[in-house]
Amino acid sequence: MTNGITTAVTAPPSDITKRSLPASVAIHTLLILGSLLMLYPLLWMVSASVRPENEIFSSTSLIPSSIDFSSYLRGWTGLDITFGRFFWNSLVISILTVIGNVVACSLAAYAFARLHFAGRNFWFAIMLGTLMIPYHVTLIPQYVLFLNLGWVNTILPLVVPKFLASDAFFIFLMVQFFRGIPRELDEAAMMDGCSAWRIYWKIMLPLSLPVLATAAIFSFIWTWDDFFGPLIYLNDMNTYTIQLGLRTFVDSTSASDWGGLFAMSTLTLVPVFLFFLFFQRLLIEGIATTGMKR
Amino acid sequence: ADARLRLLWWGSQPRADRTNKVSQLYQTKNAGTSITGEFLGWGDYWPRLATQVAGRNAPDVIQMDYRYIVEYARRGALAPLESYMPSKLNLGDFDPAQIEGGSVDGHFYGVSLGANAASTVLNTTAFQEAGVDLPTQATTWEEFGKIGAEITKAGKRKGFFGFADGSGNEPLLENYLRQRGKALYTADSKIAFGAEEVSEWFDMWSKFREANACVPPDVQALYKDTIDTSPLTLGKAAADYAHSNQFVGFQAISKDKLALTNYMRIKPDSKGGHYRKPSMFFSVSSQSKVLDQAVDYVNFFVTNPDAALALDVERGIPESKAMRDVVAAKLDETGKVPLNYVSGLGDLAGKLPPPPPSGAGEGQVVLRTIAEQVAFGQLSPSDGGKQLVDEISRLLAKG
Amino acid sequence: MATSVVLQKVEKRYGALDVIHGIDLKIDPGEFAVFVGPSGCGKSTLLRMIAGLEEITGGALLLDNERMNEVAPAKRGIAMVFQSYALYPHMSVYKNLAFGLETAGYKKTEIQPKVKRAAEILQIEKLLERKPKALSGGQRQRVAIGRAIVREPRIFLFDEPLSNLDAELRVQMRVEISRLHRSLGNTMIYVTHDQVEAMTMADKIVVLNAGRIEQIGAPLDLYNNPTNRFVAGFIGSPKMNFLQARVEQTGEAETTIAVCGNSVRLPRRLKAEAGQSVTFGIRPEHLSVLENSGITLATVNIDLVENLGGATMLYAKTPDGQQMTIALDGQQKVERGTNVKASFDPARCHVFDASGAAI
Amino acid sequence: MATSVVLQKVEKRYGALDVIHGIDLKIDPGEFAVFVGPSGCGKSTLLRMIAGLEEITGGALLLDNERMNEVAPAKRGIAMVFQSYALYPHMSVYKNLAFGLETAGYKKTEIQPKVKRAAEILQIEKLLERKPKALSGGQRQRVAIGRAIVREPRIFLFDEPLSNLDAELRVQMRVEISRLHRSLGNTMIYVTHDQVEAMTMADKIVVLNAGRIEQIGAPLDLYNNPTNRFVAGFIGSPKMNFLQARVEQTGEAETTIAVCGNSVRLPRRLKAEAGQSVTFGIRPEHLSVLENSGITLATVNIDLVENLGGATMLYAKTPDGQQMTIALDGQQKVERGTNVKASFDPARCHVFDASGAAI
Amino acid sequence: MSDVMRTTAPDAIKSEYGAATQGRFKRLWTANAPGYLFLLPWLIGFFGLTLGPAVISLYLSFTDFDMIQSAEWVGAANYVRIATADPKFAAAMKVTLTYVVLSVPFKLTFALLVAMALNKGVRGLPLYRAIFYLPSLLGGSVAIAVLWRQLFAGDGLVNAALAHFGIEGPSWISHPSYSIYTLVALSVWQFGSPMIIFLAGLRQIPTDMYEAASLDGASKFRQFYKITLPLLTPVIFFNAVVQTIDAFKAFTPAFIISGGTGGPINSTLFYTLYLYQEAFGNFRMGYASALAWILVLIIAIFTAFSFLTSRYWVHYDD
Ligand SMILES: Nc1ncnc2c1ncn2[C@@H]1O[C@H](COP(=O)(O)OP(=O)(O)OP(=O)(O)O)[C@@H](O)[C@H]1O
Ligand SMILES: Nc1ncnc2c1ncn2[C@@H]1O[C@H](COP(=O)(O)OP(=O)(O)OP(=O)(O)O)[C@@H](O)[C@H]1O
Ligand SMILES: [Mg+2]
Ligand SMILES: [Mg+2]
Repeated sequence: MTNGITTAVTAPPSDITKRSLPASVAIHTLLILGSLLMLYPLLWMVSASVRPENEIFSSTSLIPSSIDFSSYLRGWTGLDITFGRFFWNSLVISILTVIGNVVACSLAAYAFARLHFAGRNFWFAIMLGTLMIPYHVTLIPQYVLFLNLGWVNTILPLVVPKFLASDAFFIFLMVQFFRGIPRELDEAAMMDGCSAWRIYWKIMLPLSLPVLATAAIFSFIWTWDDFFGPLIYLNDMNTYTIQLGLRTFVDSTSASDWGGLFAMSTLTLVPVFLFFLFFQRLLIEGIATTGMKR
Repeated sequence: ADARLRLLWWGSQPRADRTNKVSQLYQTKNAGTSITGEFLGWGDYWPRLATQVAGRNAPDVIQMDYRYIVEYARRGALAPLESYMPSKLNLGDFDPAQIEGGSVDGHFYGVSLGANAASTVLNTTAFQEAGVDLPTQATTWEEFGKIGAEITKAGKRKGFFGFADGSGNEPLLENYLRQRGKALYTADSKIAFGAEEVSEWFDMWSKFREANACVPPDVQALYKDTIDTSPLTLGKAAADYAHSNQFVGFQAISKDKLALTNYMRIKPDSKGGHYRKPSMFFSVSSQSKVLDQAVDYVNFFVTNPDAALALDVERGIPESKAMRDVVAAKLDETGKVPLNYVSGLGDLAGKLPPPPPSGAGEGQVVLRTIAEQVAFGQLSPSDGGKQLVDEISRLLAKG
Repeated sequence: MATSVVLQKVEKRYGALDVIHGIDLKIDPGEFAVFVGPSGCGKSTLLRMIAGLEEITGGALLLDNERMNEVAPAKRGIAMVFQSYALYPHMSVYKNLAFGLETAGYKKTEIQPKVKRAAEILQIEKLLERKPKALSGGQRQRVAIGRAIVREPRIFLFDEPLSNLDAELRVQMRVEISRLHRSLGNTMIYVTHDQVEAMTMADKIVVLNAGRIEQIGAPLDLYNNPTNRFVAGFIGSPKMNFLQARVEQTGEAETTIAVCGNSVRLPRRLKAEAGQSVTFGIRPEHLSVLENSGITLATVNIDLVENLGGATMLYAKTPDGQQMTIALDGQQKVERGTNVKASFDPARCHVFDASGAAI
Repeated sequence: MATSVVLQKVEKRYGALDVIHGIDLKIDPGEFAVFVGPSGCGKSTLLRMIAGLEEITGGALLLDNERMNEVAPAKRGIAMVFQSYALYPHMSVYKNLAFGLETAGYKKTEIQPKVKRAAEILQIEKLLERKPKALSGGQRQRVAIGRAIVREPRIFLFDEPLSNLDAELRVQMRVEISRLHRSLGNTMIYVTHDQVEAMTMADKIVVLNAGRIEQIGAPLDLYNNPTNRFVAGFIGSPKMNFLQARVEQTGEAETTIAVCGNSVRLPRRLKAEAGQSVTFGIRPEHLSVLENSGITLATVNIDLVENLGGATMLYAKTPDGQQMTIALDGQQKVERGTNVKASFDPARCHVFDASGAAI
Repeated sequence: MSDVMRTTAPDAIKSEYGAATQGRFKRLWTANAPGYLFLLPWLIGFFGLTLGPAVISLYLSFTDFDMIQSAEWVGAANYVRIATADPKFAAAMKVTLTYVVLSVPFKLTFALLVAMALNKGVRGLPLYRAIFYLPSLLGGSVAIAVLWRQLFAGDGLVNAALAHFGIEGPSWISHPSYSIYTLVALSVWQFGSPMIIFLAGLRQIPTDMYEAASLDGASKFRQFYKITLPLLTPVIFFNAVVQTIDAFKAFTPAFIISGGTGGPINSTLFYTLYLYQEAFGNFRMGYASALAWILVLIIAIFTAFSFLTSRYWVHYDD
């Protein structure tokens, strides 16, 4: 990658001031149009959540014939366990996953990106290989494994692997970014007497804040949205995540609570959206241009 | 004795509420037994069950579908229950045909939780708007085709057609074959129909399509075997085909008033196409460590009047006559529709077919695919018939 | 207890490219060694190998007589100022300075005075809270120096540490580094392109050229007695004038050579034979245009006059068309195109044979 | 057809920090202007504002009398050598040099000779295929210069372009840049810390200090007639000596001041009154230790002797404890701790009032 | 992938075994220990959690395994059948390849363009960024299925828009000739993750590169083409590799949109969907495992190829 750190960040203020009015209008128009395209699902979902149940599927209009917020109450309390519980469960798993992924994957990525050891390329290839196996076929052996460990019906199978860097995606991602950090900074740190650990902790991590934020965002959102893992490993409704909760609203073969589903789906988006808004600041604020001669 | 029972079923919250109520009742009567129930939607249910069974961690009581019971029973995942009858599992006032429905290879694996019958769901409001009379028990496919074309032609709603395209619908085809004295499969797992019957079947549907009596193929292809994707629900057609116990689900997400009727006759005097089908079973896992308790629970589930009251007809009409009577008294308007429908089938109903062979599930997929190929014009009806017979024969041979 | 640095046949290859060709060098404990040489000759590479940042392709590096080739940089006890600064962009200046100390496990209370002192020396006290990106080039360079000097390592390596500083600051920093050297007594290795720095700071100057050592010696030694033409040209600025010459007559205590069309008598013996082609070298500052100030070399024609305020440079052509630079004191009014008589101090001239060796 | 550069009350603020405080400056078409000033005084910032890389917080920039504040850098027709080089790391040296030309739409066949010529001038022909990371510091700097000089822009901006080069190369590059200036006739603005570069290359030197202009003038002008103490101290190296003094007696053509305990008569009029405290300034090179070489200033005690080969620096203390530097020609044998008599040329001294202005 | 990590070894870690005082073991230890220590969590996870199941699934691919009865060794029979007697395999492969070839380039291009637009100093940027990420927040939720129908069914928004131009479109999503494209569209629409990664990558490009380029007279477009793109190549490479792997493994979109059928007429029968049907629908886990490993092989070949070519176009500066 580039040899500057830069993660420069706040685009020069001149970028804002310099643009002429028409250009600015054009850009915003484009962005707003794009936004509408992107917002459509949200709008639709919100509208589905407040419209009468029997209109949800037969009408394509965004505007409901009448507005009714009862789906929210029904959705929240309609299951044996209230949605608050599911939110909490999802939150616990997601946050643990974020921590696990960021910590464990960055350790492995640092080893791959910067340290020299025999067999590095081999392990790197293996690591990439784990990215390629469809999970459906390892599901059952893995289930048996966790069952024997007594972990089924706990969050351990969903969380522990993350602390063991099971997500090769993030390792690979971080490797690519770590390689963009000028090696001279490592060298400077070595001269300052740093061990590999300290370089990782004090130089690598702070300088790769944007990618760590990226990993955090993805970890959180993907875990939040994941249902297959929870579906297999969480049996007791008390341990259900949001997504499992949502899916219990609908059974395609019998009467389902579609209104509740869309109401809760909408609510479900709130935490992820907030998480995203919060962490994307790190994406943007990052670090500044380096004190380096190139 | 102290026992922990695990239950697993598919369904949504209303079904769970009812089931949990039964479990409560059971627990108050059997102190020391604790019951945990897990439920999931249909789509999620099967992978989880398969995983748990494969991991030797199957729940004790498993809700089973007619389609899968053979697969699980033949592989030894389910416990044969005949030895518990009648003392521990008292199904005395069950329709014998239903006991048979829960049997595979001479062993009894599944206690039917309700009866069901294939049916046509009608949007009566749409019929009214179009000024067309509802089909009756006597209506033939030919007449139905005309009805459909009329509704389409009336054009009261945008993009609205007479009825859904049922050419790829297995129960519908089965009904058609049975009216012709054939069936889908023989008791010894062979194909029980020939190419010409299916060719004619496909041909009939092609004509409906040409006449705009049914929805065009691209609309029909939206249908994913779920209530919410039915052309009826989506407001594309005035009639679709479903199991009678799904009626409540259909009605809930439809603005219009719905009704149930039978599948059309092929000739005014043909009969015996329909049958009362177990809507779902409770089976007991062969891995269960508390077999007796599980059987006892199942017995309670289907024979206790309080339980029956709690369950209502949500899983179908109770098989036990006594329970049926208990329930019938308390049904609401919508709830009565399927009950009345099933009990009013008359000469349309025939014998329960033998349980489908393993591979039947794939057969269903093949039918759907070929029907779509015919509908989209990639295959002629006659080739479609031949291909279907070929492929299903091959599937069955493979076992 | 300073550390000795010994290089034994040290080589460096980048792929197929030989950059350092077997260097032997011994730097005594506590010595201040300055590496000079043309751009790209391998100075930084050498420093980086000593620091352990660059693998040593061949040969051995000994610190205090211990082989260090395989020892990790962090374990060598070396502080280094990088030519490219390599400041930590995410840390404030204070943090940049404190980082090495923190790493060494110093307490906050110990670190603060050290950092403050370094910041004072470097005149960057007001910048301590800034991040590197908000610093000017020279300020960054000072932080880079500071990062090394807050520590007390066995060896200091400086890679052109003052190149971006103004003259005054440069003098001050030079003095500070010398003072640091005196007070700590560490071994220091210093790369510079600045003649004044090299001459004033070094105990020992190592002249490098294309990955080889040309000469090692004390500053004045190199200035007065360069062993070859390269060193003669490299040490001293402006560069020594080299004029084609021929030996006319040799003697025990006197040699006559022909240069610029004149016969010039040098009051010393040359290891040369009559008729041999040689190069005559004389530094611009040892040429004069005053009458009676030595032996007349030639009457030269002035091409260009550069007036530096404190000195005046004359760029001239000899009668036989060779370039000659003359450095004069003060501001001299010499016109372009005029002729002047250039004379020189015969004790100050150098003669090189065809291979470039001083004779 | 060269371009004029005019700055009108140009200001620069970084957040709350004022870096440039309203600078007025006019650079004539084809002029070679050199910016000098202490590290951090705002030279690079000024260049970057002219280039359009830094927003102008206040005031106006005119090129050829056209306001340029809002014009994009690409449209200003400027070439710049960055202090930090800013080489494209993914391009070979050749590509780095060719990039601007390719951008301008030159054909391959036109580009090649231009790049080759620049590479020859910069002595980097052998490096054309390398990526910047495989270059030494000085080589990178030369590529950075090359990237600017292959083009023929309206204005050249050089930000300390020679700081990482060795003395010889530096002289060569200096000559090349001057030659380029002569042949193209472009306006050039050049930032440097090197006195020699400033003195020899500039048509006009702009002395900056803390975001303000201290003086503008021709090189010798600044050297001989600094208008204030700052400029006097900044121009010339080693730095001018400043000694506390007091005016004793004023007259039309003569002033007596007390400095270092002596009364010294200066043969000129001062805008000062008797009894006023002033600063007496004398450059090291205008001091002498020879007998009879001017007015005796004081007998000073030698602290330190630096022998540079061509010159010798004496760092001494006056009887009243002030620092004094004396620059002597050649290699002088002066011992530390001895006393010498420092004398000076009264025509060469400067006197500043308490505000620092030359009087 | 052997030179993936080609680096200029900076330190003494890659050492020669000369006449040194240290023992061979100690040197091996100091050379390799830090790397393996950092890798330790991953290694534990790999050996403890990943390797076993992977090996078992590889073993299962040579068996007949219905998930309930124990697996029965059948040798290469599964592979032979895939190669010779499974028309659905070919169909699924074709669908997946189409999807990969179409969705990856479009998605990446789109993601990059939007990332570029959102990297500029526009007011309200965080909000725009979040909005553009929104589709990806929805992931594979049930709502997507309904929503996509709203857009691409016969009476959907797309046709409503086309109607303005007098075009009467079919029900795109359920037409065998077009359904795959609606899934491609879905994939492109959920461009959020590569976009975020691109954004992070853009942040790593030193601003002085742009300064230099703009002084060289480069237009915005040329800066993008000559500076941004090359300096972003490590991230582009990452996204390309990962998105391709993801596309090969794509399951959820087809599963939710086709309701798990892969219809109409297998036109959305993604490879992994087929694999899933075989495993969980038809109880042929052995066969499904064989399918999986063939997929792994295909992806691995592709990935290896990408890594091999990467040295010609990916710029690393380390
Ligand atoms: N982004 C910034 N934020 C705050 N202050 C800044 C920023 N950039 C530069 N400065 C300050 O502005 C002043 C002028 O910087 P500039 O780079 O112009 O100095 P300079 O004259 O080029 O110095 P040098 O000779 O050291 O390169 C410095 O004091 C510097 O610390
Ligand atoms: N990674 C590399 N690959 C190939 N050659 C390299 C590499 N790094 C440096 N070189 C070459 O090695 C030689 C020595 O470089 P080095 O940086 O040591 O020079 P230097 O003496 O420090 O020069 P300068 O005074 O310009 O900084 C140079 O010619 C340079 O081009
Ligand atoms: Mg160097
Ligand atoms: Mg600067």
